[in-house]
Amino acid sequence: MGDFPILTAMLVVPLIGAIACLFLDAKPARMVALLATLIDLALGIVLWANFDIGGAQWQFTERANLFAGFEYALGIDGIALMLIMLSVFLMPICIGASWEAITKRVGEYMCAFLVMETLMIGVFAAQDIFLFYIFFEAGLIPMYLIIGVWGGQNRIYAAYKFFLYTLLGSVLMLIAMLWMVNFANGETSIPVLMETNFPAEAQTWLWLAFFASFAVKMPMWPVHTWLPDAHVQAPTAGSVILAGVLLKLGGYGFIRFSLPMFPDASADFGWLVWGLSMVAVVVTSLIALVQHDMKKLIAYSSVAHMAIVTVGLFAFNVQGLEGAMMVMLGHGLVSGALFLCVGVIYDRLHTREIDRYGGLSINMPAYAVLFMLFTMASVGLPGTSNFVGEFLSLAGIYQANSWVAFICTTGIILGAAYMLYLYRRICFGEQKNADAAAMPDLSVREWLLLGPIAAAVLWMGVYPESFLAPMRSDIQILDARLAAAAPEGDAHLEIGEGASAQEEHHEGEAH
Amino acid sequence: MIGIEHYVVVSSILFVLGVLGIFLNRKNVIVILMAIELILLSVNINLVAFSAELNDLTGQVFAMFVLTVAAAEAAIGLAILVTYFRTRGSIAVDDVNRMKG
Amino acid sequence: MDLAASLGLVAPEIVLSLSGLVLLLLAAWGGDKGARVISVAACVALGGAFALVAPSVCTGASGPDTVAFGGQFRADAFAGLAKLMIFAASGAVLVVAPRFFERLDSMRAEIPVLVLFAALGMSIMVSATDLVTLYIGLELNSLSAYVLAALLRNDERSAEAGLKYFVLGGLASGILLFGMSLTYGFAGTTNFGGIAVAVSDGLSIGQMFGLTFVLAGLAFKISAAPFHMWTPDVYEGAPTPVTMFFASAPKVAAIALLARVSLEAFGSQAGAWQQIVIFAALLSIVIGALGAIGQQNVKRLLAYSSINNVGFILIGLAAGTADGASAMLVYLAIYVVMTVGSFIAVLLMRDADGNAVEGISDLAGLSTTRPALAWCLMALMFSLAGIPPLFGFWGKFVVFQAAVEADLVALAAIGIAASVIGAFYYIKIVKVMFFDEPADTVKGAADTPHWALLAICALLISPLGYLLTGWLGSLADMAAASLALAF
Amino acid sequence: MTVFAFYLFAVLMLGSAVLVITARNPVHSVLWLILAFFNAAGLMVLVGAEFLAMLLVVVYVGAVAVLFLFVVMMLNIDFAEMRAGFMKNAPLGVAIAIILLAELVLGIGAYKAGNLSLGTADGNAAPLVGESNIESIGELLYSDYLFLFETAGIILLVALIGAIVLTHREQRAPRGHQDISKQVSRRPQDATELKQPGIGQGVEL
Amino acid sequence: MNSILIIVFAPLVAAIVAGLGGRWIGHTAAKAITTGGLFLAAGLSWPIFLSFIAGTGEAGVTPVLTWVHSGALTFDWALRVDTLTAIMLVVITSVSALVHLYSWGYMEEDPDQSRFFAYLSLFTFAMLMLVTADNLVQMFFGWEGVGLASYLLIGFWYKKPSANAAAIKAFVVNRVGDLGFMLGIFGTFLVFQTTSIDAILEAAPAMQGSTITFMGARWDTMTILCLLLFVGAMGKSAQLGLHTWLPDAMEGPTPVSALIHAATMVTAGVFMVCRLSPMFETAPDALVVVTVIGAATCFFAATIGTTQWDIKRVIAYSTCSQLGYMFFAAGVGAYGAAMFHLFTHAFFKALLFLGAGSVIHAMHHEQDMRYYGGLRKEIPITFWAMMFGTLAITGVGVYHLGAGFAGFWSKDGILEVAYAAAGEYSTLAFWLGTFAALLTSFYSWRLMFLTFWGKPRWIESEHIQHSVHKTPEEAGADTTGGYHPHESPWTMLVPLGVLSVGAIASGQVFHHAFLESAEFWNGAIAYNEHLMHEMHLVPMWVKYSAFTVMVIGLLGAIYAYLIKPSVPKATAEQLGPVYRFIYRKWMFDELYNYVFVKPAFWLGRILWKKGDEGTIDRFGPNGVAWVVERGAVFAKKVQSGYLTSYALIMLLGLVAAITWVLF
Repeated sequence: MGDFPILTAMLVVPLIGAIACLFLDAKPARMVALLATLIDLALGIVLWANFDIGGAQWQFTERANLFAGFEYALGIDGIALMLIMLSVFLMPICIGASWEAITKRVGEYMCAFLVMETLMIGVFAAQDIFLFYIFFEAGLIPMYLIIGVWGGQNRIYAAYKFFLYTLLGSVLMLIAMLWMVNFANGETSIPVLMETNFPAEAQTWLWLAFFASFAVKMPMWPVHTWLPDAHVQAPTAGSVILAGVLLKLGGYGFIRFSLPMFPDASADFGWLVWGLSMVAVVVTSLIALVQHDMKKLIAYSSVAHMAIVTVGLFAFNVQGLEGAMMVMLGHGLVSGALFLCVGVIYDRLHTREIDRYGGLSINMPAYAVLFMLFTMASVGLPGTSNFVGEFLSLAGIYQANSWVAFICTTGIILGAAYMLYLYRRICFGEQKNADAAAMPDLSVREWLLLGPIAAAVLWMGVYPESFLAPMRSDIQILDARLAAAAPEGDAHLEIGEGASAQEEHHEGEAH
Repeated sequence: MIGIEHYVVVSSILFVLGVLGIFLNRKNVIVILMAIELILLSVNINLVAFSAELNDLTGQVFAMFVLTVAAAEAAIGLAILVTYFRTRGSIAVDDVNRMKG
Repeated sequence: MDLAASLGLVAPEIVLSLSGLVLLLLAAWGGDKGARVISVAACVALGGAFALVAPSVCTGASGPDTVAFGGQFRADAFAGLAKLMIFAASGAVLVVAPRFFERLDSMRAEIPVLVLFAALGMSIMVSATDLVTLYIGLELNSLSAYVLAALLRNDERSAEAGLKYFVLGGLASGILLFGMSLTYGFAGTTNFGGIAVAVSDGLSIGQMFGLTFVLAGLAFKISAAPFHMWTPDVYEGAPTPVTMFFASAPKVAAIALLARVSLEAFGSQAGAWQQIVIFAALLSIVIGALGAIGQQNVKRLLAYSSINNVGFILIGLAAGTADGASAMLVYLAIYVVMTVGSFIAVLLMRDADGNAVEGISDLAGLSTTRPALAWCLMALMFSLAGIPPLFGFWGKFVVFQAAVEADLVALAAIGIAASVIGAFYYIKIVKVMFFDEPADTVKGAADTPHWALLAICALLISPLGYLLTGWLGSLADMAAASLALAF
Repeated sequence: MTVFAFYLFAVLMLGSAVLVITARNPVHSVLWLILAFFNAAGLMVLVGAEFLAMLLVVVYVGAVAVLFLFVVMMLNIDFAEMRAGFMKNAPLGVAIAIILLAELVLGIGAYKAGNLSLGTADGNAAPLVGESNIESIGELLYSDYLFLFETAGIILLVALIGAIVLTHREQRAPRGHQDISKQVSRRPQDATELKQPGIGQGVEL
Repeated sequence: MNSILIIVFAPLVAAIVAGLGGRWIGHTAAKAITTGGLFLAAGLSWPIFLSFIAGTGEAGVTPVLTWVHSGALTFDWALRVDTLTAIMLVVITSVSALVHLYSWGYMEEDPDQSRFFAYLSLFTFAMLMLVTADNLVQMFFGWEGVGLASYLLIGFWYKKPSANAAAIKAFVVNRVGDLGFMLGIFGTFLVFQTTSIDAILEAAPAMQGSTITFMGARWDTMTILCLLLFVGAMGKSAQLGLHTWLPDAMEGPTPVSALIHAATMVTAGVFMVCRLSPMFETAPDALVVVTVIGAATCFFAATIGTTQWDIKRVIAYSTCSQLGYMFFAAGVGAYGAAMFHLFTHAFFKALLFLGAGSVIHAMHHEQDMRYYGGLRKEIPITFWAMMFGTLAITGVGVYHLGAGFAGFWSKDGILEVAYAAAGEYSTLAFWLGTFAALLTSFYSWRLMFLTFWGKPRWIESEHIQHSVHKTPEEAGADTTGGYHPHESPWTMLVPLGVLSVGAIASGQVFHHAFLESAEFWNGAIAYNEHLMHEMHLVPMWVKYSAFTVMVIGLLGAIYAYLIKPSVPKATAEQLGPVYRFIYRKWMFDELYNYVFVKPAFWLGRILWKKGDEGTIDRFGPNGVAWVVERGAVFAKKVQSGYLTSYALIMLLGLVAAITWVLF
């Protein structure tokens, strides 16, 4: 790779595109945006191809002393790599999804999305804690605009809620970061802070401050209520990027900050995370069951899925951590795809009311097939991306606590119930509405959007090794860091004294 | 001999009277301006008393500056008042509330 | 300390006074027709003063060499940095003022002169190391400000603004003076250094009273709650360039002054004033945020915004450290840029006839009708709200950093949480501009100087501003270091 | 004797101050103000600040108070029309003022009655031995306080400019009395009145 | 080239081609590809099976692809072949191939045929993945995969609301079982640190007697693991409690019922228990549960079977009941017997279903037996196929002759072994099983008599009315309504024939290998030689018990449905509530509806409206917004515009500050 600053390039390309889009008309703006995201995707592939699996923990590091108080420091490990890939993969799809749906103020729209891409990559690539914060927080602005300008009926409420909720969550984190840096004598490098041992009593507060931010971002019950509103009101691509990547910022935060930096506090608060996650799985799944609005349903399902991520993360073992990462990647793809599926029919009929559809399998068979695939992926069918993650996460948490594992695993039942119920109401049954029955099947553009995701979903389900391998060593390092704090599992396996005797007994009988 | 504390008490009372003059008044802005003058007077008494007590002239110099400024302030205050009266036609304190909220 | 050296140290002030006097003569001679020329000349004078101050800032001037007039005045880097901001902001005001007043047919040749004198007053304020100097500077500035506020003689709101400002200002300076008189009496001196010595082993009751009154008086000047009540009304009523002036330069001056009083004179007794400052800070943040929410007038909203921002600045002061002072300066610098930018944007809000409009609802749909203005204003709003990557975030960042380093974690946490309330009304402006249907009231204007200034401000608060952090930080650090801290 | 003089001046001053703020007629207020100043000057004389006392009389009584009087007369307000009485939360105000006073008096004045621990002056500005008060002040003013003294001049200048800018009216070309801000700020609810008469009642004009 | 790869992946390829390319290549090509793929797979499977029969087969694992490596938790895609797998391979591929062929005829008029065939092949692939799994997770993959295929096929006629509901029900109820399965896998991994079946089975004995905490309670390790896994088996195999989806699954096209809901998928649970038999052997308590559940299901489903009118539902409950036999066979330790019954059942039950399909086909999609009658002569081939199936399922055979239909061998074996096991629960199972055999005989013959004997009652059927455009009144005395049932095409009849052969002969041919040959099993299951030996020593009455009850059931059916047709109605009325209870399937659907489904929706609505919106949002963001708004109003009010109040507030601040510093 030489010394080419590829991460910076990945940040700059969309940024240039964004600025260009501001001054362009609709058509060229679309082209520019697509081009910029595709270039970034290409760069991402180059990045992945050149990532040395099993090599140094931090690769492609860049450092520039541009600022006071913090550094422009970039670098990725396998975890970040995967999330960056997710971002660059979804971005061209988002642009494509907006190709025809967005007709007003296209330049600004594309600008917002490209800025969003820069910020997302920045979050994952930042190696300086404050640089991270800046990228992390800055994402609010474009998303606020995306929801507010191009959103639905109640977009203003949703935009406010999204903005203020997440802002309130994350400001406390800043204070905690300041404290940490002060404690570490001005050290702002994330890799260094990850190895810093903060005093136990301070960890509690720091952890809570970070938790406030990431829990909202995640979102965890009960601070999830911004999500359904934001999703429902956002334009399709906005929902895709929100569900696909933005929610992952919370999980990434946990894995990058909360766990390695405050292992003891994480262990102490494990019960809290577990409890909230259990509630989330059951409650939001039940809520999803009774939704009338497609996007709201999928939004609630996201909350439930992200709860699986949190239990995985706080299982304190390799399976849980890798599972959580896989759920994040898988959910990023699948929920994104589901929102695209909603978008496809929304573009045709301009309603998200489930009851307005029905029997789409008849007039939109190809759509129905893809929608079915993503539905199944969403319920975690083996062979799809989500299964690997959910399975590992739950296997991980089972080792920590069987109650939590049991409650969270009920999510597979409830998940199946609400997703299939949704699918049934949209694609199955008679064609109740003439206008819905008249909708044409997927266009080539829509195929191009959904096809790659479908392929990725299956790839991730069948051969997840591609995705697990780059993260493996990083997860191991994290696991080692957590090892001392990891709570003892509730299994308490005791080898019975009768085991050997039984053995002999058997042998005796055989002879 | 009258101790310094007497002066301080007197000036404190005067100060409080000045303050009271500002917000007990709803008749007339001019009275408020006069109340401000009372406050400045109380400060001056303080300064001069301290100056004498400390055997240090800074207080008196300071008082002189205060006096100067007070004069300037009165001039500007009255000018503003006149302007206000011209536009509003009233100098009743309660009328000065076009802007609020 | 000979007189010549002292005069050398006050060279910027002398430049300002002399040019003020000369320009006054010119004004008297040329009448209002020469107002524009005088404005330009005043700008030049400010530029000259700026140039005279700049070296002391860059070299971090400190120590006895900076003391003039037997300890009444100090031209150190701290004062220097504040002066640079003051002069720059005043200059910006002079750039935008003529066009505004000309449109109302109220341009007076005296306006630039008054601004110059006000700047002089502020310049003296920030250099004051003696209560008398402090008072003189403050009053020079205040009196000019009263006049400027009431400048639109035919405008009822302007007159009311002037009146309110004057009355409450008079009360505040009375409180301040009373405090100074007590301080003088119980410390035996008006000199900051002397006071620091006198209070070094604890505050007597009298000194405590003095300190409290002084703080209260200064709190008025920086419009910290609960001494902020004048701010919204005056900001709304005063002519917009004047409001812009009020919101920028005097704030810098008063805050620098407050910092100097607190840290130099009473630095050793930080415990005595820290609580008050913290209380005022938090109250300002909350009141500023709450008050802004229901506003319909942009200027009024910005007034509350300034109250809100002062709260954050005070957090830096509450830290009571050199880092805190440095953070305040950084915040101030950024704040001045944001404020000036915002007001220029407000000045650019004109309807089809060229008349100024100030209603927030008039901004509706600005992003489609006047995208450039809308985007600049959006950047400014997000910056004021402290959302990264806009530069406004940096100000909050350093302030909170200082607070955390001073172990005021709870204060920082509460403050930053309250900042979210503030974000609410900033994003409301964005909402109106971007989400609402165009009201098509604002036509904007093609004033090159305005746009140039706005562009500069926008550029500075854009993420590019972060490139300045190192430079700004080191300047502020030097400035803070030059304070004769009493601990 | 000094005690008597002190109390006389003090009581008279405070009494007239009370009357300043309570008098119904502003002209009376001004006159009471003048009386207060005279008494204050008396208090200053008692502590040996003759120059200041004189200045007070000259500046205040001679200039400021007359200016007040002038303005009161000029504005020609029909004082009979002025509303009397206090603001609605006057009791609260008075209570707070009393608390403030109590704190001040108790805290400073009477905390250590007769034995206030004042600071000690550094002696830089001590009165010159053998010189009169005015000479000592003058000495100080033109040396140490030169800069501030000059600046005080500028303050007066600003007051001058301000007064002129604000009150001086040039004869301009007739533009009428268009008050743009008034026009702009005029709201429909100020200009129109919405009446909702009951059925069959009609509108009362 | 390993033939197992072709066996497993040929259906997948066929499914993909037919499913995604169906629209381009046309129905015929799609059908040909899938059917061809399946016949290829079947053709390759039999040699493997026969090689195991011959004792030349060798167990082995064919690795395919890395799957997941996460710390100690590793599992790969791999295909394992041993005796057990071989049996399943032939069952699956054969029945599937025949069902494919059958569907050419059955689905002839359906516009979505290629999709149907794709689903069938997809199902076959998933089932094959299940049985060839060498680790629990791949088994789970197949497990869920067949669930998906089942869901898709049940809901194949997606316009029918009932089909959709049934499909969802099948998937969701199965997921309940899968919850147990997943937890079982997790637990197994926790205990053994592996998911490899071989490794688990090897390590299981050493874990015997150990204890573990699960959900707060202390358990015997192996018991809890086996129970959890068994919950999975219960779901898939429709055992008591989790059986409700199976009857509803009959909404799918009949070939689906034959393939999935009779021959293959539903037996996956039995397969799993057998596959993990060494593990279950270490958990006697779990085996008791298996026995009891199996026996209970066996009995309970049989009772329901006697009351249903829908021909497919009768067979469905029959399936459920037969699965119960298999489970209690496994529960008493006779895994060979369980597998044998699985094997034979696959043939005769597929035969019955396909036969029923043929009847339905002939009767213009009428499924209610009350509107059949007298079809014996109209569709003779179908009749004979059904007859063989019935003979097989009722277990017709004579011990001393050493001859009998398939069901005779396997069912008798199970009953004998249950008796031989001589535990209290196995004895209970024996009696329940015997009684269920009586019921089996009764409902099977009832089906036959109602369908093929008696007078035609066709005109009552709406389907027939629709077909002949007549109402019963119009038809008058002619109860046929002028309708002429027609025999099915050869594509449907050939599978019937082939399966008839299986129903007749499979027991006879293979009973030795399955029941008496440890060599045949070759360690693929926990073969309990002792028990198998005991089985031959049971008293003669036991050996004849099945036959006896079969005859009783037959006689009962003859009496009630041929001789005196008024008896059933009278009996039903006499039994009253008991009858209704059984007729309504022991009220399970109602119970679940009231206990789970309705509360779920109710709770969801409450949690949404009252919880999320009414509490979290109301007191959270909206509450804060409200407070802030109040604050804003207050701040506005304070900012009254009056100078005096401003001054007052300043003074207040001052006094507050002074008070603060003073005290």
